Amino acid sequence: MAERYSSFQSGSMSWFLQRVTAAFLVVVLAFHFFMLHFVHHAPEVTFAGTQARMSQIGYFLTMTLFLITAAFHGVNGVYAALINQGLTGSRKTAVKWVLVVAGVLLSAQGIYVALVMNGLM
Amino acid sequence: MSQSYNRGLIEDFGRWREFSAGMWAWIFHKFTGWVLIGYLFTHIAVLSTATANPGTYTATIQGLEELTIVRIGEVGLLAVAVFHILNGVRLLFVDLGVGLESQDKSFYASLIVTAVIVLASVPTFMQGAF
Amino acid sequence: MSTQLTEESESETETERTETPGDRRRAEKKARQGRSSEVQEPTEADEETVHLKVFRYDPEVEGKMDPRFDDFYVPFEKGMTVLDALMYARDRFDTTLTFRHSCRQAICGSDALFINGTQRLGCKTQISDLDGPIRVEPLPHAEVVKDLVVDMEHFYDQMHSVEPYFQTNDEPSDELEEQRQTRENREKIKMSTRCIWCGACMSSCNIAAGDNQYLGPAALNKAFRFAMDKREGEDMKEHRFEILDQEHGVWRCQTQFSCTNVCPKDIPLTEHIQELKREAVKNNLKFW
Amino acid sequence: MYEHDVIVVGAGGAGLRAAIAAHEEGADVALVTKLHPVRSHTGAAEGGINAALREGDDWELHAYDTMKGSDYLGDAPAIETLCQDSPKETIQLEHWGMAFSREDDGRVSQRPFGGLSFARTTYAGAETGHHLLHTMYEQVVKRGIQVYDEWYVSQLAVTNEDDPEERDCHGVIGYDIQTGNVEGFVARDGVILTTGGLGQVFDHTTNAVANTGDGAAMAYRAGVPLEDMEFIQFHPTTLPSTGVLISEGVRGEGGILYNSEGERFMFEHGYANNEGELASRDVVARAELTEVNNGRGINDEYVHLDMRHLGEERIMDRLENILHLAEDFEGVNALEEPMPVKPGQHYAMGGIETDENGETCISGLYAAGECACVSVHGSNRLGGNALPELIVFGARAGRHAAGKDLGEAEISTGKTDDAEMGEVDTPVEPGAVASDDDSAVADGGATFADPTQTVEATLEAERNRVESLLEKDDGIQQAELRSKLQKSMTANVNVFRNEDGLKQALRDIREVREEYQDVYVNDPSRTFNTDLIHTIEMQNLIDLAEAITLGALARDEFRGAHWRQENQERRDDVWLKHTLLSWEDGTPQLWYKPTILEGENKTYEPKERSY
Ligand SMILES: Cc1cc2nc3c(=O)[nH]c(=O)nc-3n(C[C@H](O)[C@H](O)[C@H](O)COP(=O)(O)OP(=O)(O)OC[C@H]3O[C@@H](n4cnc5c(N)ncnc54)[C@H](O)[C@@H]3O)c2cc1C
Ligand code: HEM
Ligand code: SF4
Ligand code: F3S
Ligand code: FES
Repeated sequence: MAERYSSFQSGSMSWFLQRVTAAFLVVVLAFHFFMLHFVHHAPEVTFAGTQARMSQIGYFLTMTLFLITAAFHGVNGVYAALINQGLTGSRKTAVKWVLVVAGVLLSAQGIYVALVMNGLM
Repeated sequence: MSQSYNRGLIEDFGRWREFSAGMWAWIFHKFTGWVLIGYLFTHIAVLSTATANPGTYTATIQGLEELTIVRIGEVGLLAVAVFHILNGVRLLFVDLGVGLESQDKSFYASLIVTAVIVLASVPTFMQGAF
Repeated sequence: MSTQLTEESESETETERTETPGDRRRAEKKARQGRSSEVQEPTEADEETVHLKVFRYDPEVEGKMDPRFDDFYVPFEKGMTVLDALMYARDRFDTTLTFRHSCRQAICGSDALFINGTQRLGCKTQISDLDGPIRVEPLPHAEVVKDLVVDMEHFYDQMHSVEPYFQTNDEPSDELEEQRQTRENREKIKMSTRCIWCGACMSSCNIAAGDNQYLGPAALNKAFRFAMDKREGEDMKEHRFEILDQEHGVWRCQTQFSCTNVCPKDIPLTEHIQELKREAVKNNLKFW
Repeated sequence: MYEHDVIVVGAGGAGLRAAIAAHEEGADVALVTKLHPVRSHTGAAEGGINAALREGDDWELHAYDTMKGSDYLGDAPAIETLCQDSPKETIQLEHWGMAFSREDDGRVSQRPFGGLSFARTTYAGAETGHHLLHTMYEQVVKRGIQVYDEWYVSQLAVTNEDDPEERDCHGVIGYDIQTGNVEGFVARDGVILTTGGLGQVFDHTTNAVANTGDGAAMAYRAGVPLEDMEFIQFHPTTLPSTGVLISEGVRGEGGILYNSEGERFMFEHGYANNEGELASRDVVARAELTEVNNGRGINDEYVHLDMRHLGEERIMDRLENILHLAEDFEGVNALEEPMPVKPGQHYAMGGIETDENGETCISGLYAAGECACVSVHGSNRLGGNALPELIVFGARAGRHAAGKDLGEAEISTGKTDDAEMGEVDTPVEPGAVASDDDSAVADGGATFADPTQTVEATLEAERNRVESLLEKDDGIQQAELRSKLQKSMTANVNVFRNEDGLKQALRDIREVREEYQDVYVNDPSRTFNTDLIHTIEMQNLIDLAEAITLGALARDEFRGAHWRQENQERRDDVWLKHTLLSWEDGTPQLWYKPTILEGENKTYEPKERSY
């Protein structure tokens, strides 16, 4: 019996962060959709428009944070889903690192793009 | 132990008619979550055209937006996102222990509200698509 | 039990018994058994008759090794339950029909079955509440031993793995002195103490089906029963959360609610599991 | 072959308690049970556990109530042990975490119960038995006690000296239900039988399908006398289709009984002009049956228990679970229609004769719980006295078997000098059907010096029996016999008993017994063969049905739960004694022993039992 939890590994943090990010995402995702489809219409998006928005530091930071939380939330969600399907052992470790790398790359690339839009890079 | 008969996985999805509301909610949430993260990757890829030069970016986005299929895809994305959000909120309430007795009703409500929002947004999304 | 294949192969087939005249006669009997498929023709007017479609399987008997459904037509009586109908079919038509049952009053937890696509206790399900024909199968996500009997070992293992017993560091020294418990605290754990170990919840949970190590709703509910019992004291509570907080503990639950829907004792399982999650998060935040 | 110090057969309340006690004495103990422990019928008990815990109450009052309730057929040393030990055993359960209902001050709750002079029935909601069973199973898990679940014990391994008192029990034979293997279990120190009730002798009972009295029948055939078997408690309000118990609480709250003519018969037909529906269990049960027999029953079967007039609010408040029971098991909405009820077998007061340490006259063989008769209930059990019996005598048997010195027992077992031979005029020969197959008659094995050999010899015989049952492929099936036996018992040995009926029952039992010679098992499988198990159980039902009927025929008086048409009063001059039946290698022999009324501090004087 004891060996069941000897490799004690709490799932509470990832669970908790998944909820916290979700709560945050509700707000920004709604904002994002509204902004890009209702206030400005997607077909009318131009680089200039994007750049104008991105230049506002508040918008830039929100979008960056949006990206990071979404990346975390999405990647963490995929990971949790796979584990629930019974992923274990070395495959689990492999998947975990692939997802971490994918998430980091996604965020990095996204931030880089945002900085470009911002005109900072 | 004596021999026993393992019915394998056939029973699981072959039995979808017997799934309960909570199970459907789970399946849909999973599905929409995966679509969203998939989209996020694509989205960033598309936006990356901005790193080439501003013209490419504008051209790409507007070019894509001219495609009816992309517009339809966007409505789909909206549906997926709205459902994920609404059901996500439902799940957040469940996590807080609020309204557990009506979890099935709130799931149906999420579906209906998603449908309504999506239908209502179709004109906006399809504007100029045809 | 998980529907995934287990790692170790189950090679515990019985060693060959030496052939005795008895074996030979039994073999003949088996062969006969396999041939006669026990189908009862409807005898009375249709509304008066219950049509059961019952899952049959026996690893040893020829003709039953390939799972099949048998039809039984049982005369209906007011107040008849699915268990009553099964017993009737067994006693009158086919004594080889096998299922677990004992109390007939929803307290022993032996006869959780998959009836018309839902996990229910045979004895607690009125025929009149069901649409016919009534399909009776063994619990899904468990290995079938024979007919409607499934292997419960995995369920018991999960139950045992949460230290399902009261533990305290300050038991009264006097053998006649009670530990005090407030009414509120008793009320808090009341529903969780009603579990009859029927396994219906575990069978209904997709996550448990996918993850063999997931403790499952019944075991988590058992853990809730002790973790929330103030008589155990704070140290024990911390210890209990170590068990619950493991990878295959509370976090596996995806709030599918199937367990809560099927529990014959109306235990709010999802609610209990969710409360444990919140407590676990709170505990971990405290350690920061 | 498995080997342990103590083997406990059965894992209900009594078995679990015995196992824990033996384990605490340091014994290597194993539970062998045909059901997984939590499936045992102890879980069905609702009311509570009698224990003198509070200020103003003491064990002597409890003992007095119990003696009076027993109609002076209980043995004082047993009753006093029960009442003295019950408080600490009950609190022990509390220390093990049992979820008792609580008072405002946080102490365990107690409520009043029929026949008790103090509200001493300690309870956990309306599901005391469930909590008791689970709490003790949890302790078994905690201690890592070995459990062989879904192992059916079909025979005791007992040496076969002529005199049962000289025999030794060395173990049991178990049949693994999952695999069909027959195996021997050697018990170095003792075998404790805790196999529970025998309700399946009747066709309408509150007992589980698994309550087939196996332990009592096995002990009987091994040479242990059965005591007071004629005393069977019938509960007046059980649901007709299943036998599920409708608690006395309904009548307590004001529920009314009606016959098919809409008469409130308890008053209108003068069964109990003062108490009406609240008269004692046996009175109400007899009244209901009289109505049915006189053609005033509904569907010629039951009467109506109506609680609609109590109003939904009151019902929801106090009797909610009754609504669920009526709905789930009878399909009746008790808020809108009356509930059908009829008397049903509920409890066996008699059983395996033991002393206060749970020991029988065969050394190394113990019994506790409903299958045993230490004689605390005498001719009538008080509500809430069975659960304390499980934990008190379960624990004592466990300790004693594990070698703890509990002092000399005051109750004697086996035929002693006090024994008075009895005789009963039977229409047919009772007992085993003479045959060339001796294993059905006696206990098997020859006398071996070595315990293992005794078990091995019995094992061999038992393997052959299982083999031959499986081999046979035509004849009669047990289900038919079972239903025939049960019907006759319900018709003739029910709450009303008269000579003709009892003799008829004996004839029917004989017939069934002879037909049983021809029984065969239809299912050829070794895997989970319930057909085989039921067939083996059937033998036990026959022996017990006969024992009950023989006792009932012999006892020509009205005492407690036993009523005889020919003699409708208690006859202390002749009948203040226990009925015993010994198997005598297949020929039941009737004898009596006196009731012990001398207690520790006082002698109990038989008085009129009136409430
Ligand atoms: C509906 C109902 C309500 C009741 N309410 C109360 C109440 O409120 N208060 C009270 O004091 N009493 C009450 N009683 C009586 C009391 O519950 C029982 O007398 C008591 O539970 C019997 O316990 P036990 O341990 O002797 O047997 P059980 O709990 O019946 O256990 C028998 C055990 O023996 C095993 N077994 C049987 N045969 C074999 C075999 N051949 N081989 C292996 N194992 C075997 C079974 O698997 C089981 O584990 C009630 C009884 C009923 C039916
Ligand atoms: C907008 C508000 C959002 C909310 C309220 C929300 C809510 C949630 C919640 C509560 C979960 C956890 C489900 C569970 O573990 O039971 C979840 C899972 C998930 N979310 Fe979101 N989410 C949101 C946005 C997003 C976005 C933008 C993405 C994509 C990047 C995303 C991708 C996922 C994925 C992949 C999962 C895992 C699904 C699975 O279990 O397979 N979500 N979401
Ligand atoms: S929690 Fe409910 S469904 Fe699950 S085992 Fe217990 S009683 Fe059965
Ligand atoms: S069905 Fe399974 S996912 Fe959770 S709510 Fe119940 S345990
Ligand atoms: S038979 Fe006991 S729960 Fe159904």
